[in-house]
Amino acid sequence: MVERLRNYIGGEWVEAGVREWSPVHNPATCELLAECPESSAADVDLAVQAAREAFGEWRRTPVLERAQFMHHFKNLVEDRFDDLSEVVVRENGKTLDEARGEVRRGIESIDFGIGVPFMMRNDGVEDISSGIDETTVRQPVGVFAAITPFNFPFMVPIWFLPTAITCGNTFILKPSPQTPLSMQLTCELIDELDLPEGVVNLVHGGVTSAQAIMEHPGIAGVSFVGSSPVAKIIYETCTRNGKRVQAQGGAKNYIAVLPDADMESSVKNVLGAAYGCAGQRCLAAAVAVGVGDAYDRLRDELVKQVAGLRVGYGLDETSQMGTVVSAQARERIVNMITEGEREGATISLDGRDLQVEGFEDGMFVGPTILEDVTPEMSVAREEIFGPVLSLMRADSYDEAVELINRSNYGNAASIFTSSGAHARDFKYRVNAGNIGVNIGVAAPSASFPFGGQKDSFFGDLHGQGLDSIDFFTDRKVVIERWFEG
Amino acid sequence: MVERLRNYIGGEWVEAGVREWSPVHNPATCELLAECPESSAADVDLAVQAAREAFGEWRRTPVLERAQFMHHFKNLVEDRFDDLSEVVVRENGKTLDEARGEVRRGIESIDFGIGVPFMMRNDGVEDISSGIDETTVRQPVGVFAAITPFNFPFMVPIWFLPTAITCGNTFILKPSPQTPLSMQLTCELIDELDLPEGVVNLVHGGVTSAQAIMEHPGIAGVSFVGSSPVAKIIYETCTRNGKRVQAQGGAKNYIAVLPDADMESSVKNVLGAAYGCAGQRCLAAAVAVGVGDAYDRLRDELVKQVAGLRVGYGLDETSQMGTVVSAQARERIVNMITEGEREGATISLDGRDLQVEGFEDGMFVGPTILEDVTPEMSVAREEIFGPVLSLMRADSYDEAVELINRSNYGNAASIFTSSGAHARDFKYRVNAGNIGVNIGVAAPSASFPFGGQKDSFFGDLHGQGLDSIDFFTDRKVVIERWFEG
Amino acid sequence: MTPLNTFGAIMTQAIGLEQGLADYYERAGNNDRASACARRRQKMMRIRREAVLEITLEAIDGLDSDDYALDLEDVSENGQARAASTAARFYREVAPGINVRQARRALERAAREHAGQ
Amino acid sequence: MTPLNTFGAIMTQAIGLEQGLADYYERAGNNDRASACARRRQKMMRIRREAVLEITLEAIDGLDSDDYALDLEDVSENGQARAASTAARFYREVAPGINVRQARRALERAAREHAGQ
Repeated sequence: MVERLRNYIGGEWVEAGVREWSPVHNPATCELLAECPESSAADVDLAVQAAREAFGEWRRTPVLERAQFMHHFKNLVEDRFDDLSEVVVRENGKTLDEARGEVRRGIESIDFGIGVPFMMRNDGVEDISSGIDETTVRQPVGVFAAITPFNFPFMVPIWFLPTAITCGNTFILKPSPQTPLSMQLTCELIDELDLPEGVVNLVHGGVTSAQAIMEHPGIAGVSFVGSSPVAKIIYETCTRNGKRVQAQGGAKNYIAVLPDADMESSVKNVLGAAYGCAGQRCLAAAVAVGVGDAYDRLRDELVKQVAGLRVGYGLDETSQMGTVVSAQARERIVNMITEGEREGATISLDGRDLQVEGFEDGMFVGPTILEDVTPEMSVAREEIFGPVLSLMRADSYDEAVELINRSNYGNAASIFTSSGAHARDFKYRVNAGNIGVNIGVAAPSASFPFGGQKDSFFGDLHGQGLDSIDFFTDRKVVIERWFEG
Repeated sequence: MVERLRNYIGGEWVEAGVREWSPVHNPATCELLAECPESSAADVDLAVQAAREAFGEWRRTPVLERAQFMHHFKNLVEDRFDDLSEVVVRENGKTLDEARGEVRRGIESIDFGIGVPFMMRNDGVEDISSGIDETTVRQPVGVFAAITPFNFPFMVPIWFLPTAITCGNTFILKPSPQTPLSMQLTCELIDELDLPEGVVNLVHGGVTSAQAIMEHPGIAGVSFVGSSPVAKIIYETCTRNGKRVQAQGGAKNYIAVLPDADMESSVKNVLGAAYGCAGQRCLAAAVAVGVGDAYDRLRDELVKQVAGLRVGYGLDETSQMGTVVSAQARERIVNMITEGEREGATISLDGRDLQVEGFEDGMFVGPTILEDVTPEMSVAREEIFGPVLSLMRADSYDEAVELINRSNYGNAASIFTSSGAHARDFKYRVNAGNIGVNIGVAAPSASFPFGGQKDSFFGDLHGQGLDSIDFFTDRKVVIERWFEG
Repeated sequence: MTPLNTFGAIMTQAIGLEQGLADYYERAGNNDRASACARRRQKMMRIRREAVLEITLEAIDGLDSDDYALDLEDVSENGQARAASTAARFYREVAPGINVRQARRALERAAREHAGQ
Repeated sequence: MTPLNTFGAIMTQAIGLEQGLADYYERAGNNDRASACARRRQKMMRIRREAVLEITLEAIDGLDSDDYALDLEDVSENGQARAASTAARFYREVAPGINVRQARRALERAAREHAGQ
């Protein structure tokens, strides 16, 4: 019988008290990998109790000692790097290189956690008034939870966990029920750390568990990454329940390619940005805007390069692109391509019917290029979250910027150019939280905040970087005077 | 034949081109451990050439990648923790716990080096003027050198090395010729890191090598820890030669014990501060000032607790205090005690003639207490750097502060009290770079600057903490505008 | 008479104790306890390395290793109970002398674990 | 025909190559080279882990593993020279396709090391 996942609560692996289970499939081989419980409010409550209980002692554990746990954690993850990468491939469908890149980026976030003692700092002023000193003291807040998506099953949870707990909080993680195995293995490693019980807890589930997290009064804050509609619900529900919240939503990322761009290098990079992780990332390039005569050269070079992309099972290292996550995802993507065609776009590369030998039932969608896309088409407006790149024309640089700024989303935008003037103007004017200059995936390193504007982000403090130190701590102000005895 | 140490230059172990060698002894057993070369200006020049050559490529190595080397370094040091601790005991004479504590503190500095990517940050302002952006860019400076003392043969070099190189500089280390073995072993570990050759170089020697470092035009900056007269020379010579320099000197650290202090706990801690590392540290407590009726209680409790201290060979874990570093050091300390007696101090505990069974020739000086010391006595003014605590009386708290501030040194000062008002006033008024409140050894963690005032420090930027990021980087200001094409 | 008068002396004693008990329980055929002791030994080694803070080293007094001698010959149920009880007492009595929270907590936990076995 | 069209494919090929050569040189009685290959294998494994940056993954084309087949039967001097030369050529030709500096430098260095042997 296939493994039924258990929750990790208070340092123990416990069965969820539920009868609902969802299957976890390998999207390339369709193998059933495990069954994931839909944890109930009662299960979430158990985790919250464990986390609250752990908080008192954990908060008193010196920050340098807390950081040492992250060192050990990093070492364990390095030791199991290949296993973790493989699990990511198996449950998510991306390629091994992409999975390795994901685990590596996760480790960067552990590194950031190790650095918390240098960033979680008080400050103060002596003699702010006569004989009176004023200080801010940074303190952990309590129990935090993260609700994370399927597209980076290792990396996204690890954006939050190390910083949250090294700041002195305790933590509950609810990974996507589509891809729970990376965190299952990760929590097995965490179990080896000898952390005080209850500092890290894993609760499996989907909507029911997420709802319980949002409403539980014992949780101080929630980090979320997912689609924009859900991000908005999370934001509203959590704030209504008195929580801190940072909710990263979806995206429709534009890339502007100017006539003065180095076309061959640019396209090589755009291609990675559009089709990496089969387009299933919130920083994926969705629309490439060719400015003036750049359009034709961009299209020609794109079609040439993309046609050579090798799609296959992620564990085969010659695969340059893997599957999408599920049958539903594939159907949605295929339908959106068809809808784009209906609305007038030209399909110059069509991935809808791609078959991969040996994996005929796999959830593959081939790299797709839609041409002559216009701003009102659904493929220009809505997030596809698949390996589909739409090409748009702009007569001028200014028109390209206007196209980009018209989007409801504001996660990332990139410009490919050799002009310093245009690059500066782009950074200045474009309404997106992450800007790439000759870089197609403007992914912030762990020590930078993960930007996001408009419907791509709900909240005040972004994930990662110093924002996350602020999110996971509160600053208490102390005003202090002593009477001479 | 005993080992003759070699220099580590450009990734190779090379013989110094010299005929002068100094013996390295185990100060407890008097065993000859090695012979240390007095490297010449030519040897130093080789190291500088290697470091300069390495700089170009190392500087271009991304900072996150540089930090990864520190991760590996940390892991190697953890693996060899016990060996390193033993080497420290063998060459320095301190106890195993003290040596372990030293290695641990060194590791904290490696941790800080790992955090460099989060601290070596640019900043900037957009539109500082119309269409003009201004940025500071932090860049490494070039080749740095450290000249380090015998009392913490592992920790002090590691205060500087990880941050210096993770900031992108290359490095030359000249440890004390009395205790070169800890760094010998450490550089063997560094050799395993697969760092580009020449990033870290080790040059053994004493005055000649130090002089060559100070005068070499290829070295951009020097970190020094040692006695105040030498620190002053280093500071003046290096600055005359156009270098950055941070020179930490000696100390005469006072501890004020107030009548409202918790006497038993205070004395337990004072005792560690005075006799830990046999008093051979620049944060050692040298003078304890008893205020009012605290004096008698302090003396009684001190004599009681100190008498129970077990002095012995550092590798015997029941030893609570080890040797001083050398015969000369012992002679100097014994003479200073005798001089104190001659000047009118009472010796209430006399360590001059201590013999340790089985180690009759060892460089032991027992814990010594001098009573009724007055400010003009040499034992109140001069650094003894041995296990000697002088007791002084003060009629009032204010008088205690005046006594402390009269000192030429300003490394550390501590107060033992339960009064918030006195603690605040002490922090505010006392002229010392590290202040302890109910803590006898006010040793800053790696992420805090190692303070020092008056003759205890020469330079602008202290070692450790953000000061060290400033010391090991330069900030270039970029003012930027682009003309529209 | 070997005084347990330093942090290192206590931790080294703990490491030796767990090593001795691991061998002992293995001989007694009690693999669960043997491996628990082996794990604790690793942990104590880690703590000896990590929890030693030069600034908080203070002398410890009143403890001696002779007070915690184990009889590792008698593998009977009773013998095992006595060994566990001595180990628990060792940890209980040395813990208060340690002024580093992480280490003290680990020692207290070891006391509970031995007592609970 | 196995294309070396990804970072991972190239690094995995390098790891396999060093493993094969380590065994080969050991059979040839050339322990220095064998251990150099073993060390490089470790290094290539580390680089496959550490130098993979999700944001800079770009497809690589024009390389195929068949072009770097080694004859690991012939342990003669000549055979060893041919093996070293093929290994050097492999590293020389794959290095430019890698856009992560650390990895490219390691591959270039491996090319020099094999060529220099």
